[in-house]
Amino acid sequence: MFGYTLRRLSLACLTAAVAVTVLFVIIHLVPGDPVSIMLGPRATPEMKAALTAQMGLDRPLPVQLLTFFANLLHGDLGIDVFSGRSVTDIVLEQVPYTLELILASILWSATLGIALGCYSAVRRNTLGDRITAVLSVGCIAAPSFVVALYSLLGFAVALRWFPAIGAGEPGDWGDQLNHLVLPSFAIGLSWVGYVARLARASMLEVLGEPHIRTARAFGLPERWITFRYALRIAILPTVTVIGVGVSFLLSAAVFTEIVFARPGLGKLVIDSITTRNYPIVMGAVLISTLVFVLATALSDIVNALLDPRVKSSVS
Amino acid sequence: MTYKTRSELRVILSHLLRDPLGLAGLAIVAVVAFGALTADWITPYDPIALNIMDRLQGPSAAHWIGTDQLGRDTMSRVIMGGRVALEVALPTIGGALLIGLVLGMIAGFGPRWLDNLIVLLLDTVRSFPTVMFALAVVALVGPSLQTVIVVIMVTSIPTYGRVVRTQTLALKSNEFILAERSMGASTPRILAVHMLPNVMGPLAVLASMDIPTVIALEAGLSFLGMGVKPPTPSWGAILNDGYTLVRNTPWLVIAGGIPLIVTTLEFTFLGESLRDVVDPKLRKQR
Amino acid sequence: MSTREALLEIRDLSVDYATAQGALRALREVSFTVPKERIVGIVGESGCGKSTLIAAIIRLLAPNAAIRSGTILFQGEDLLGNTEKRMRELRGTAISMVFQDPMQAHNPVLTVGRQMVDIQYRTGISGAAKRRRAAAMLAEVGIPDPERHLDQYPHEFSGGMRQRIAIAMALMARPGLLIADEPTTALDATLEVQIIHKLKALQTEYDCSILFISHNLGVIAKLCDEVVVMYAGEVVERGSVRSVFHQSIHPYTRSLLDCDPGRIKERTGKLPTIPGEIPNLVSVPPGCIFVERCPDRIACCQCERPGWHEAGDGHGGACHLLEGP
Amino acid sequence: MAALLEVEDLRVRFSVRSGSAGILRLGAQRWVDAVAGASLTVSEGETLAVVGESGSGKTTLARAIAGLYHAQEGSIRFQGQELRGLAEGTFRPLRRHIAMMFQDPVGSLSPRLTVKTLITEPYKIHNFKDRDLDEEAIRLLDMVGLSADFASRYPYQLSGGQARRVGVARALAVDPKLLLADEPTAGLDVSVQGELLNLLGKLQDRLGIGILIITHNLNVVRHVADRMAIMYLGRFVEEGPTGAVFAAPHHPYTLALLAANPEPDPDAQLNRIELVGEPPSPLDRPHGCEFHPRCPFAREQCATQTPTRHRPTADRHYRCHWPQVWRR
Repeated sequence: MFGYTLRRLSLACLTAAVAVTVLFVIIHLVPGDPVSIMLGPRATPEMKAALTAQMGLDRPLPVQLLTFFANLLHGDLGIDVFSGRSVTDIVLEQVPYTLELILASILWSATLGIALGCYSAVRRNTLGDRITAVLSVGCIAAPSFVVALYSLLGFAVALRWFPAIGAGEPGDWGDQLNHLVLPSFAIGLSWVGYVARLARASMLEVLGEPHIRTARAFGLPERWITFRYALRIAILPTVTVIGVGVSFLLSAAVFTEIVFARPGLGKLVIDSITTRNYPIVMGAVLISTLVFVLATALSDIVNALLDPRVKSSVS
Repeated sequence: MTYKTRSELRVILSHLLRDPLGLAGLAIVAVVAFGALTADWITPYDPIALNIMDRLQGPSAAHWIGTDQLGRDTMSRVIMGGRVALEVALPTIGGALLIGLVLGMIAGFGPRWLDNLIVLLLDTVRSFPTVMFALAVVALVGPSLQTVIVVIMVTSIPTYGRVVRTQTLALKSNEFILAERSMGASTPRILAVHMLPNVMGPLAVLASMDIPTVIALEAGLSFLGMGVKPPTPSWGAILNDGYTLVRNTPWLVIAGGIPLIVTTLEFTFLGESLRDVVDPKLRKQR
Repeated sequence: MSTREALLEIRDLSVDYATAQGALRALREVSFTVPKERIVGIVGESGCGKSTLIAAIIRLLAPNAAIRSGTILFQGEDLLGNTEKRMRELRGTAISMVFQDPMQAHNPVLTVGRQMVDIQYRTGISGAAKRRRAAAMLAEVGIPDPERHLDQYPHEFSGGMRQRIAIAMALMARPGLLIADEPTTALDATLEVQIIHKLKALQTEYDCSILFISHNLGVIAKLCDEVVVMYAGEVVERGSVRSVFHQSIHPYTRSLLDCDPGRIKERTGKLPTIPGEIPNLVSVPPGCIFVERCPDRIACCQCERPGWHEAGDGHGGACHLLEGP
Repeated sequence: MAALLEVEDLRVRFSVRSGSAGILRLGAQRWVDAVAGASLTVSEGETLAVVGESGSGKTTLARAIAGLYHAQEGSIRFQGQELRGLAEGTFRPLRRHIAMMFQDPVGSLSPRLTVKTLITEPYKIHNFKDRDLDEEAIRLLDMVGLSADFASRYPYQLSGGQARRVGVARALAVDPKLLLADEPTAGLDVSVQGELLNLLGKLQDRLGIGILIITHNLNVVRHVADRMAIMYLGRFVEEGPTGAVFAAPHHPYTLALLAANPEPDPDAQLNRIELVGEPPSPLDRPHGCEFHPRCPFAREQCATQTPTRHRPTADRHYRCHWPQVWRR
């Protein structure tokens, strides 16, 4: 198990390194010049030259990349020209807000989704299953920013059940939780449908496997068969998908943070684009990429923990 | 026993027509496609013509769902928005599918080192959170239809590439492919005649399920002002107008949101229904 | 059949499957008896209804299956009239099963020990005692070092070992009836012999009856006391193994035995076969089910279903040729 | 009879990696010899049966001969021409002479093609431009005893026996000289497998092809094979004319296989010989005679010394320290 974890993490490091490189190269290949963007249309050539030199953009690409990596290893993403603070600090300040939003969304949507999926699989082809199926597909299709918008207008503006904007008072857990409800609802809704469909499919597949017939032939209680014998296997693909789905949730979080004016990576990026603060945009994209790489590695490790077949293929 | 051999397309169509949700999906998708194709003729007004005199009007006989803050006819903008949605979705998915197909097949059928390389590349690109990555690019080159298409395409390639690779790998050790090789079939022939038809099914389903995602992404980016450039009408842009003016003009939020939700919903239903036909496991039971 | 007391008695069992084409009559009026402490083999080719039959006995039929008629008496108790709860009480205690594919018969994410402890959930003994019994049972079926093996997962065992584990689990509660569904088909010949010998030894030791399903005539001949021959959902012949194999009375049994290349010692370029295919069971033909492929058919076979004819000593068959003049 | 296929000391090695294959391969790499020095010959018009249990390497052997797996050592000569190490481009024209049939009757047919397309594919692959494909399809179907209306069916509409016949038709379409048949009766009922064996025999008489049959079914071997070779852990432990091997096996493993093949006769007497344990993994080969841990007759010498090949007569050989002539 330890060997597997180590291997998976080193693979994650490799992926992250390549991802950063590719990102770096793509950004440099894209037409568009960060310096002009940061300085705006009225910049003089001298100003541009000065900033280019200050950001190290006048050096050849490989050198820039190496410097970038060397700095990255120290956690240094450069200095924000506007506030004079470290970009890393500015970005990391926002990470907890986004992370807590994503975690809250995963938590409620995966729980509900798996429960619905199990229900559907056990009661397959009943009215309940069909209703769940249509609802799930409906949830999948609902674009998260529209859900965010409508729930803001409905539950916050019209009904005033929940606060409309912000992340709540720092230190006040209840208030923060209250501020999490609508955004995590908006992000998680389509995920509920997705997880439910997936859990139903894998549950049905497992319930059709011969070993379940064996368990039934030994008269094991149906509840054991569903939860101890089938769900433990059926949950494996769901765990993988949740790991990969963090990318999807990060995207949804951007929209939601804007709609609810919540602090977080998404809001930081949008604000920085408006203020032409390019290094911050890059820093935020980078950090969110790393978050995602880590999340997939984590889900693979959890998978290996739950599935003895993976473990033994390693040891 | 006699066997009627029906063409693949007819099997799929007859299934869709029997499934109420699939039928509804097909119908709405047809309506959106029709609207997109004929938008130039059926829009009652020019969707980008300003008419400050008529700004922020409520629904009326002249403007069925009112006008926006610049006096543009919302109905015309919604119809045109459908065209924009498809203009983004179709080339994006078409391109991603094609590139993914090629990369996936090379990875699955080619030498081990190439497979490793392609997988690493796909995994890397997959690890860019789509919207974040899109924002970074838009910040550099500015919002436009082309930017949105290219960015979403690039981030969608890994999904297709991985599915094709997995399928190809599974098929590669299948006895019928070994049989073809033992007969001396060339690699291009095996790929085109024997692999492709078996890979296309799941891929088509994936693509049809992906259309709503891309439409929603485009709308989302346009909602943030990072998608298509104004004054091009996009459902996301209409929603944004409505969001800022929600107190005076609630119909704008509804006019932008409803077609978006209905379209993504129906595309999803269509995709689900398609999957039921294509999925070999379900097919065997019929 | 024999005069021993019946453990399992199946009378006129008919099972249908609902299909898109209509009701598929998978079993039609199947009757036979499993006497106490005997091994009864069921032999037949694919599509003969073997799997449906055992699924009906333990009442684990597919959702689209329906029992049209018949009774299944187990120790005098009508299984078809039982509640699901009562059936669950019987499964694994009075009736247990060994399945065909040992590679997939066990839960892949639970240890063997856990699964063996779980199936003892009805006994009131402590967890440690359950574990000890599981280990003892593994030793019984010839698995060395059972204590250690309890903590292993199914994928860590070979196919032959897993089938031994399956037998250990099945016999743990000392059932009256063990149903074995092609338990050796997936195994190599040398392992098949080991398992057959083990089963025979355990059957004597545990005094249980075995209902042994196989398509392999040789295995049936070696293991069983009595045999039931099935074709396309019907019992065509049954009796003691010796009389059925030596004096077959049904043309299908004879053809099947003729086809077995193991019987033909001389090399021949022309092996016997049974031409034709199994009839479509959605529209069962009115006459004898075997008529289309029968080498000995007579006029009345086409239109009239043959009745059951006893040939003495529990040996009987369903064929018009058995009718007296 | 001229030798059609000569295989000498063939070795096929696979790499086994602990852990999932990925770009980071930190797991230890090990090699396993699936085929560990196998030699055989097949002459024109002759049938050789390779008999072995699962994991014995018999399928790997057939696939290596067909050029589907890479063989590391040894030689494969077809009509005197070396096949091992041949580039795919040079091998391709030869492939029309070597046909292969795979285990799964339905699964070895490309699922989205009709029977007609499937059986006429060899003509397209080998550029037989002058043939009328419709006519050829009917001829081939007739040859294997299927009616012409099968031409428009898809593989999933065929029964196992019918799919097998389609496989035979396709294999024989371009008149090969050698047929490699991997478990040709797998998945077929006894009442149907005779049909296929009769068909193969008939076609062999007519076309004079050499056949290599891979099987675990000894009953089948007796009726189709001129010679048989017994494979254990990637090597042949005994080889000889079928009748002679059946009548008097020399190697204990052969005897065990024969004894493990019960006849459908409740009164049949068998030389009961039961093997202990299970076949070892080729990753972990026993020392000395590789069969000794399971051999009921093993003596001390067997655990240390590898037996050499003995040739009691010109057409038989076996590897055993203590061969006994078992009379059956």
